[in-house]
This record gives sequence, C-alpha cells and structure tokens, in this order.
Amino acid sequence: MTEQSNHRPHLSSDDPRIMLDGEIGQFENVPPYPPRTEREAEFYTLADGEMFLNMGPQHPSTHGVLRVVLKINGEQVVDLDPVLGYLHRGVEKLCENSDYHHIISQVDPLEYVSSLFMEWAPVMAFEKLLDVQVPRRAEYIRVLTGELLRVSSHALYQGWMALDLGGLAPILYSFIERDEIVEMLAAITGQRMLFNYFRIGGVNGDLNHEFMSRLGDWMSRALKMHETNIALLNENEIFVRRMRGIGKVDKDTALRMAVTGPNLRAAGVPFDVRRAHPYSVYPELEFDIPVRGANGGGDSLDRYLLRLDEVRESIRIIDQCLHNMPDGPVMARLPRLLRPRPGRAWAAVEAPRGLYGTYAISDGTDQPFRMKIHDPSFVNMQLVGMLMKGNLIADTMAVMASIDPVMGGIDK
Amino acid sequence: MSFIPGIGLVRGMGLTLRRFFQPKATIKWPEEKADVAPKFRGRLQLLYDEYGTLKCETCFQCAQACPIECIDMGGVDTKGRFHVHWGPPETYGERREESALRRSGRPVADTAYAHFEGIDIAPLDAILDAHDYDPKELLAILEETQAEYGYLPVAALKHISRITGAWYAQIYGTATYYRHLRFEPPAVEAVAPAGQAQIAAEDGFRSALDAALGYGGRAN
Amino acid sequence: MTTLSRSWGNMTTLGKVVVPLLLLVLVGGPILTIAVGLWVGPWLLGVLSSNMGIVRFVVAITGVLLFSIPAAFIIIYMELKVIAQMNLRVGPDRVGPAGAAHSVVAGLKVLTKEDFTPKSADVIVFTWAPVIVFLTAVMTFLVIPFGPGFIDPVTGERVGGLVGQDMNIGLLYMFAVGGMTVVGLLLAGWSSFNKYSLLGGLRSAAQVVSYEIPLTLSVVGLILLAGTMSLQGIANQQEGWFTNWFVFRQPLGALIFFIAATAEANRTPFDLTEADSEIVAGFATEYSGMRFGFLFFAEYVNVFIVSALITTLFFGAWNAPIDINAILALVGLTPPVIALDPGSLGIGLLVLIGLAPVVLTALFALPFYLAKSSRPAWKALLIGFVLFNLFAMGILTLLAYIGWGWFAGLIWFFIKSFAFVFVFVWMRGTFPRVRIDHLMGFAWKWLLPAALLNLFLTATAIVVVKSL
Amino acid sequence: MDRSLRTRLDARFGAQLTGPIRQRHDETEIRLGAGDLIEVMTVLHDDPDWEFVVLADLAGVDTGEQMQVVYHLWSARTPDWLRVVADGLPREDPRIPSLTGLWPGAEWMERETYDMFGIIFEGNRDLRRIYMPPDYTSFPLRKDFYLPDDAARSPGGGVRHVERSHVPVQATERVVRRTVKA
Repeated sequence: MTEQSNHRPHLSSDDPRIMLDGEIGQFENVPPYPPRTEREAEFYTLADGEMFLNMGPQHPSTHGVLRVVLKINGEQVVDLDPVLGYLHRGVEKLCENSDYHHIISQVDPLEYVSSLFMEWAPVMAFEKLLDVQVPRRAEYIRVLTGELLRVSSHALYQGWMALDLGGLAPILYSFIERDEIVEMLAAITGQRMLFNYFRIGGVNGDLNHEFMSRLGDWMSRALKMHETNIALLNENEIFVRRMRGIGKVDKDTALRMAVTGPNLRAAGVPFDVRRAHPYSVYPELEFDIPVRGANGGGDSLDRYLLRLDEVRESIRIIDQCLHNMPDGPVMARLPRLLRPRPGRAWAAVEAPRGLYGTYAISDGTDQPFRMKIHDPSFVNMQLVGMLMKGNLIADTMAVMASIDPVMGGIDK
Repeated sequence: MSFIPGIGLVRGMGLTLRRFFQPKATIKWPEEKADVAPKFRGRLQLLYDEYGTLKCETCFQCAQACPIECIDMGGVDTKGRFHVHWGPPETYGERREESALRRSGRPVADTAYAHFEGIDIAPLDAILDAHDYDPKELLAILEETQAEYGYLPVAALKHISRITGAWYAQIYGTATYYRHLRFEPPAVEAVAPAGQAQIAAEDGFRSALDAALGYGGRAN
Repeated sequence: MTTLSRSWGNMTTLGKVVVPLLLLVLVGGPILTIAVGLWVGPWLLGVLSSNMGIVRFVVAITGVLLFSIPAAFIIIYMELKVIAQMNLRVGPDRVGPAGAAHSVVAGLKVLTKEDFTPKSADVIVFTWAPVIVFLTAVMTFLVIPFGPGFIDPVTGERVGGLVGQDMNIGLLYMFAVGGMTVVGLLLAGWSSFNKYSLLGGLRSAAQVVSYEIPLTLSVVGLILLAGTMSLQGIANQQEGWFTNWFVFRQPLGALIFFIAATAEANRTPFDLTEADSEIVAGFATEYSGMRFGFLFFAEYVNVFIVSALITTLFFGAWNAPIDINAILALVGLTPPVIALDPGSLGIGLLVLIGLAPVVLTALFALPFYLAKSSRPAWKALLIGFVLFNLFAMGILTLLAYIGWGWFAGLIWFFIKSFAFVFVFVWMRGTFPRVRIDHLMGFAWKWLLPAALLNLFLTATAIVVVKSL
Repeated sequence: MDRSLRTRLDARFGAQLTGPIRQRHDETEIRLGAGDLIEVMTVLHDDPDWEFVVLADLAGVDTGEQMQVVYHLWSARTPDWLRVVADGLPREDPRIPSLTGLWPGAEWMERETYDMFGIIFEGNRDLRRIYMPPDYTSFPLRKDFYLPDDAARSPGGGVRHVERSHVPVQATERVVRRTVKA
C-alpha cells in the first residue's frame, strides 16, 4: 500500500523512535509517509505564516480521545483535519464474534453518556429479525428510561458547553442533576452508566418502589436546577457573544452533510426519528419537536437553546409514560438460544445526539453475520470540520461543544 | 460593539452567591455513605442459600460468558482432587507475564505447568498435529493422549486447551463425561479400551434415528 | 551504632567525606556564631544605628515581601474553598481544620515535584522566566500602605506608617513593575518550545499591554484629585467618613480600574493566557515542580496586589468607614485614651495571668457540662478552654484596636482587601472566558475612551471648582 | 410495509433493479448494480415526488462471495426506510462511484467502509484510512481477515505472542470462513 518514502525512513506509528535525534528543533512534524490523497497533500502543504497545532489526543476539551490537526495562521484557523481511531475497539468485529445476548453489553460503551439508546437500536433490529412482539409495558418502560437518560445527557451537555467556554460552575450543577437521574436508573437497571438493561423482547427488570419513589421525588423538582442554570448562561453576555453567529449551518448544507438530531433541528429541518419514523409507543405519546434557526440556519446558540427545549419535551413524555403505564409482563417469551432466520434488518432510534441506527444481517447461526452501527456523532463531527474554517482557536471549542460529539460513538 | 455587562452577568453573580449559601451536594465518603439502590449490580458478591452454603459450584458459565473476561474463579473439583481454576491469569495473565518476560530478554517459564507436575509434551504435540489442532476431534485426541500417557494429566489438558483454543472447562467437561477416560495413572495395567463399544452403540442409535426420520446418510 | 557502622559501610566515598563535615557544621556552627556575636556585636550595633535609614528600608522590605507568602497561601485556599462552595461542593476539607493547610501541603507537593526541562527548550530563558514573573509580582508589595502612621505632634499630620518604602511616585512604580510581569510570561511562553505555550505567551503580551493603558489612565484622574502619587498620601486623604473615599468622587475611574485590573492579573473573564479549554495551560504548559509553583504563586500574589490597590486607591486604604471620633464628639464623650501599661498592675498582673485562664475555662465549661449529662467532664472543659481563648482574643483585639491606631488600620485594610479578593474569586466561579478579539476590542474601543472621558471630566471639575 | 412504494419503485427503476424488491416490517430493499447507482440515487434525492433527503446510513458488507454497499434513506413521502443495496462488487478490486456529490456528509462513512473493507469509492476526494493506523496493511472486517496474520506483519510484533508462534505466518492463505446468500 504505502511505498517507502525517500526523504525519511518509514516509521510505523508503533515504532518508539518517532523523534530521531536529527529532528530536534524541527518545529513542523509532517507525517513521515507521503500524502495518500489530494486532500491530505493539500492540507499538509504550509503557506507562509501558517503552522500546525495538534489539538489532542490529550487535550482537555475534545470530549474524549480525539486529535484535530489545526492549520493556523496566528489565532485564525485556516484548515483542520480530525484524526480518529484512538478509541477504536472494533465493536463491529466484536459483535460478529459474540452471540445475540453479548452484543447488548458490547454496544453499551459506544455513546457512554446515553447508553440505553445504544442498546435500543440493536435490540429493535434483532426483534425484527426474530419477529418478536414486545409487550406494551416493556415499550413504555423503554421510552420512560430513554427519555430520562436524554434529560441527563442534555443536562451534561449544558455543563460541557459552559466548561469549554471557561465557566467552572455549570458543569458541577449538571453533574448534580445527572447524578439524581443515574441513581434512579440504577434502582431498576442495576448500573449507573453502562446499563445493559434492555433485552431482545423486552427489558431486564420491572419497575420497583425504589425507582418510583425516586422518580416521583425528582419529578416534583425536575427542572428547578435546570431553570436556575439558565440565569447563569442564557443571558450571560460573554456566553452569548461567544456563541452567537459562530458555526452557522443552513437547512440545505445540514441535510447534505447527513447530519441528524438536535444539530439538524437547530438548522431548521424538523427531522426527529420519533416523529419521522415512529417506533415503540411514540405514536401514542403527544409531544412536539422543537425546531430553531428556520430562517437562514442556526448557529451554536440555537443548538444550545434547542437542547433546553428538548429537555422540557422529554419531561412531558416521562409524565405521560407514568400516567398511562400499562401492566403486564416486561419480557416476551423467547428461547434461551437465539438463532434468527437468515435475513437483514435496520432499526433507528432518536439518540440525544441524532439518529442512532443498527443494520444487522443474520445467517442463521447464533452470531450475527454483519452488524453495522451508525453513530450520529461520527457524521456530526464532519460538521465541526466544515464550520471551523476561518474562526479563531477559541471558537473551535464553542463549535465543537455546541455539536457535542462523543468519541466513544465516533471511534466505535 | 456593545459590551456593557448589563443584567446578565450580574444575575449570574447573584445566582452563584445564592448557591454559596445553599446546602452542599458532596457525600463525604468515609463519614457519610451514599444510599445505593438494592438492585445495584456494581457490588460483586457471591450468593449463598439459607444454610450458608455457597450457590456457586465453579461451573465457569459466568467466567466464559463475560464479554471482557474479567471474572477470576477458582475452586476444588467435585472429588476434591485438585484445584480447578479459570480467570484472567489463565486467559491473559500468564500470557501477559510471558510477553513481559520475553521483552525483557529473560527465559519464559511456561507457568501453565507451575502447579502440577510437568509432562513430556512432544508426543502430545504429535497427536495434536495429527488431528490438525482441531477441537472438534477432542474425543480422539483425549483417547490417544490417554493411550500415550496411561491417563489424562492436567498438564496435557492445559496444553490441549492452549493449543487448540478450546476452553479448558469444555475439555475438562468432555474428559469427565466418558467413563473410560481417567485422571489418575491406573493402579493396574489397562485392559482393552472399552470406549470403542460405547462409540459403536452411539453410531447404531444415530443410524436408527436417521432411518426413522428419513434422512439420507449424514456426513458426521 | 550498628546501624551507623552498617550504613557507613555502604556509603559512597563522597558520602564519607560530606557526612562528617555536615555534623561538624551542625554542632560547631551555633557555638561559632554566638562567639562572633559577642565579640563583634557592639561594633555592629554602632554601625547600624549610625545609618538608620538603610536599616529601616531593608527591614521594611524583607518584612513586607515575606508577607506576600502567607497572603498567597490564604488566597489559594480561599479560591478553592469559595469556588467549591459556589459549585455546591465542599472543597478541601481533609488537610488541617476545614482543609486550611491545603495550600501549604500543595506548596510542599510542588516543591517535591521534579523540575522537568523539555529537551529542545531554551534552557536559560526557561529557568529564569518564572523568577522574573515571581519577582515582579512580589516587588509591588513595597509601596502598599498596610497601616497608618502616628500623628506628628508638631506638624499635626500623619508621618511614616506601615508601608515598605513610601515613595512619592508609588503609583508609577506600581504600574512600571506590574508591566514587567508580561516580560516573564512572554519569556516562559517562548522558551518552552511548545506551540500552546507560545500562543499563551503571545496572548498574555497582547492582553496585558492593551489593558495597561486604560489601567494607568483611569488612575490619572485620581492623582489630579489627590495631588500626590504616593499611596500613603492618597490613603491619608481618605480619612473620616466613608463618603470621602475616592470611589464616590471617581466612580467611572474605579470601574475602569477594576475591569482593567482583572485583565492585568489574567483573571476570569480575561484568563486567556491560561485558557485551559483552548490552549492547554497557556505559558505554563511545560512547567512542572517549583517553577510552576512560582508561576502559580505569582498569579495569586497579583490578585492580592490588585485588590490591595483597589482598596488603597478608591476605598480608603486603612480608614474605618465610620469616623468614631466624630460620633463621640457628637455624643460629647472624649475618646478613651487607654494607656496600656501592664507594668503598673504589678502583682495584679501575675495573678491575672496565673488565675484567669483556669477560672474562665471552668466558667465557660460549666453550662456545657450541665446542659448535657452524657457529655464527659473533660469534653466540657475542652469547650470551655476554646471559648476562653476566643474571649481572651476578643478582649485583646479590642484593646489593641482602641490603643494602637496602626492595628485598627491593618484590620480594616485586610477586611477590604480580602473582600475584593472574594469578588475576584467569585467572578472566577461564574464567568466564562472572553474571546481574544472581544478582549482587544473592548480594551481599545471601550475602556480607553471611557478612561479619557473620566480624565477630561475630572480635569474640568477641578478647574470649575477652583474658579468658584 | 408500504405497498405503493413497491409499485412506484418497480415502475420507475424496474430496468436497473438486479433483484426483486423485498419488503419486511417497515423496510423496503432494492438491489442495483454498481454502475447505475449514481443515476438512481440522484433521482431519489432530487425528484420532488421521491425526495429521499436524509441519508441515514452507508454500510459495507462482505457476503463471502461478493462485496456490497448498503445505503439507508428516509423520505417524508413514505413511512418506510428505503434500503438501496449496490451489490456485485468483485472481492479482489471492489470499486463503486462515490456519493459525496449528492451527500458531502457521506465522505467519512465511505472512508470508514474503505478502511474496513477496501472498497474504493471513485470520486471521494479524501479516501484514506479513518480508524486504522496509516501503515495498516489489511482490511479488518473482510471475511477472510485473520488477526494473527496481520498482527505478525505489523512491526509491533503482534499483541499476543500466542497467535504469532501458534500458526506460521506464510501458511495461511486468505480463506473465507462464513458466507451468506441473501
């Protein structure tokens, strides 16, 4: 594939001797191999006054292990090239070698902030393969726990948003709020972060008193902390000035960049999988989809405000779930050894960061033949790449935080 | 470019000052403990029944099912003979130390033989090579090993498990299933192996079954 | 002796030479100094008393500069604790009572950490940059008036005072030395061969330079009013009621000074030099160990300097907000002159010192002992003892407050300074960071014109008042 | 299961389809050759009465005999997901026209498919590995991928010594272990 480059011995990234003695004092570390594509060649040629700045993989605000090579001219970002793969575990290969029950625990750490959604899509795809009818109570519990996790994920989003712009307080307030929700979910799922709670054909355990009491207590003051945070951020002039007008995305580019979720709705496109392609019990629930930036596209502030509206919608959904929660079994009757018919199934779910889909192909054995996982942050990350050109370094944080990528999902 | 601080900053300061006096959310761990939900699975604990006997009989199902192979289990087998072990040292640990030793240039002692007497594995390797390291022909391998060594030493089972890649528990399970395979050297000289009769009976039963169900000849 | 012989065995040859020498110095040293002291002492005292000015200067400087260390420790601890409380967290509470010794332990930790120098860094500049930053930060302590002087019976106005060296160009010295920290930051940023620190250094240069001008301009109006640049002079002019503090006569100047000072000290919302979410740790990225300690220390000393300056210039340095003498005169009482002369009590003093603690502790312990029967006696006594201490301290401070003018001034100065430090820490807990071009734009397009306007207004006001 | 979508698809693209339109639960699947992929996709995307504007997913599949690239599309016109399967790509040199013309957002998904399967997307300006290190030689998700082979070849000497010493490197040729018909 890559022939030996003439001007320097070809060093593989595993080789410890990356910085040879001869290279001391050389400021620009251009990759040792010759550029493989025209885009890479164009990126790694430096005009005068420009330099490369490696942001990451050990950088405090890249939401995980991500390396972005910025080509900067002074403080101005001229071009940037995200380098992924630092967190790549080969989840799709792992899923091909584990049976259908294992996959749920393999897929959890993908988007670790909202891991119930990561289980929801594969479970729905396998139920389609096995033609299993999930009991209504299980569907309601899934929606209830899912929406709870969406609230906690958006609360965390607000904290990261402020942290990336320098504010210290909001992140700690949102962790208090998230802790309450996660303790509540631990009461029924048993785990605080990687829940491993959904099963093919239903849910692991039914609601219990511990969960209901904590939920009731939380619902009474659901958004007290959240509303007060708004005083700290939404009207804060510094915060608004740093967000207003940065990273503007209009309706057409957002659709063409295959972006989904809050970032797409903030650009004016009302596409939400819960309404566009209703799954589970969402058709019976009555909630609306907040959309911003309809005239001329939304910027970082619109994306931020949209997520606050979405939290209110989720609270409405949780309320409805609690009221008309049917009783009955929470798990369909399934054989212990699952061997679905050979065939293909695609299922998509509205995760807090966008459309999270799973495409499963089974060949009749107890391990799937191929399992493709579509992660919303992976595609949203391209938006970051597109929006960053021309802004200052400080804006890279504002745009990156407003699009809120999670590296577990991006690197799969 | 209007940058008058205005009301937003002041309200923010007001909020933080109010928070300054509100009750704190920290749980000071050693003194106060967080109230963890009873169903919390973070606590790894071994269940036992009302008589106090442990409900676990080291069947390794959980260790094998664990996707990240993090369960380390040990126990004595039913006849109380020797220690049966499964866990990271077996899957990772031994290998990791080996690679660490190798990197440091020291000779690598194959710890697989540590806690039971070693055997000469050359004939065992020949047997395995004859069966193309294929775990599906485990019964034949075990019988030839027993023919070779007179019994099935633990070291041999470990070596088979390491080379063929089959789990040690499965090999151990197969070995204990057949009556004619034994784990201790025979007190008296072995009589003709009875295994063949048992296999013949099995084939007879299987062909009768095929005839009843109307299958053609089936390649086993 | 066995350990000694064994350790002597496996000691290196150099060790065998150094250790006995060390013992010699430790034992012989004190004896030697006493001998020299006795022999050369009287001559030395003669020399010192002859040129008293220099001695006073040296003693004042060392005293004031040494004060910067506890001040910075207190502020580091205060920042941790206050921001934690504002974030609904508890903050450091393990080391010492309520975590008070946290900053001391942090200092020790920084001392023990290794001073790592990057391979291709510019070594000399890399090592000396933190020294420059720390020195300039501490040097500004010289001119800050901590307490008032005594009233000269002949001329009737205050002379001397708790200040290192009361230069008549105190304010100018302050800004000159304040500007020097930029040199240190720039050197640190450039020499550590790291793109992040380079960016940090350049940002700090741009920021501090562009905020230096509104800072100095905002004070010129005050100098016109006060007539002198010596900080002690300005402080003297703000005596009496709090209404004649300069903040009421220079409100715009005070506001501009406050904002420009936050930028000068690289504090939120202008902490772009160490913007941890953008450029990892700014100029301090490659520093570790005590060098980082100096940079970190200097930042907090700067915070204290800036708040001390604000109190001195605009909020009546060491003057009490209410004029007690005026009130007493109004009421008709003369201020009680307490001649604190413990000697006069004679034997009474001994009795007082001997008996008082015991009696008062028992007195304070009694109610606690009776209130809860389950409480053991020694616990009640302990509480009693603590209360006694508080009580005694209260009495002593009250006496000192009334008796010594400088003590009262010192207390008021610390109350106001640490109030402003609390405001800076409060801002750090609340605000996000400003972007670099907003920062620049704000300085040049808003602060500078406002400062000029303020200067113009003050000047016209003075001319108008004079002509009346 | 949207019956009308099936009839409309048959009417419009009957000629280009290489297989029957399959419908199950809420998905409709059409199969195309790699050649006329771009033409069909442009019609689906631009034509006002189709209006498949959201590209939900782009997946590479190695069925053992041939390579496929599977696109999932959503449109407001039909309640179904539309799955467009471009199959018939040879295993030795799988080439397919890139979709970055219609959806620039597909660039990274194509990079990932190339990184995992070795499928070349002609027209993608930036087709390089996205997860694997630049000097990685093999394609991990292909069915004939054998980790010890690759681990042995990479200079790091392989992660676990057992895989290396166990099977000599030269011996294994690319063997496909699992295949699926549909």
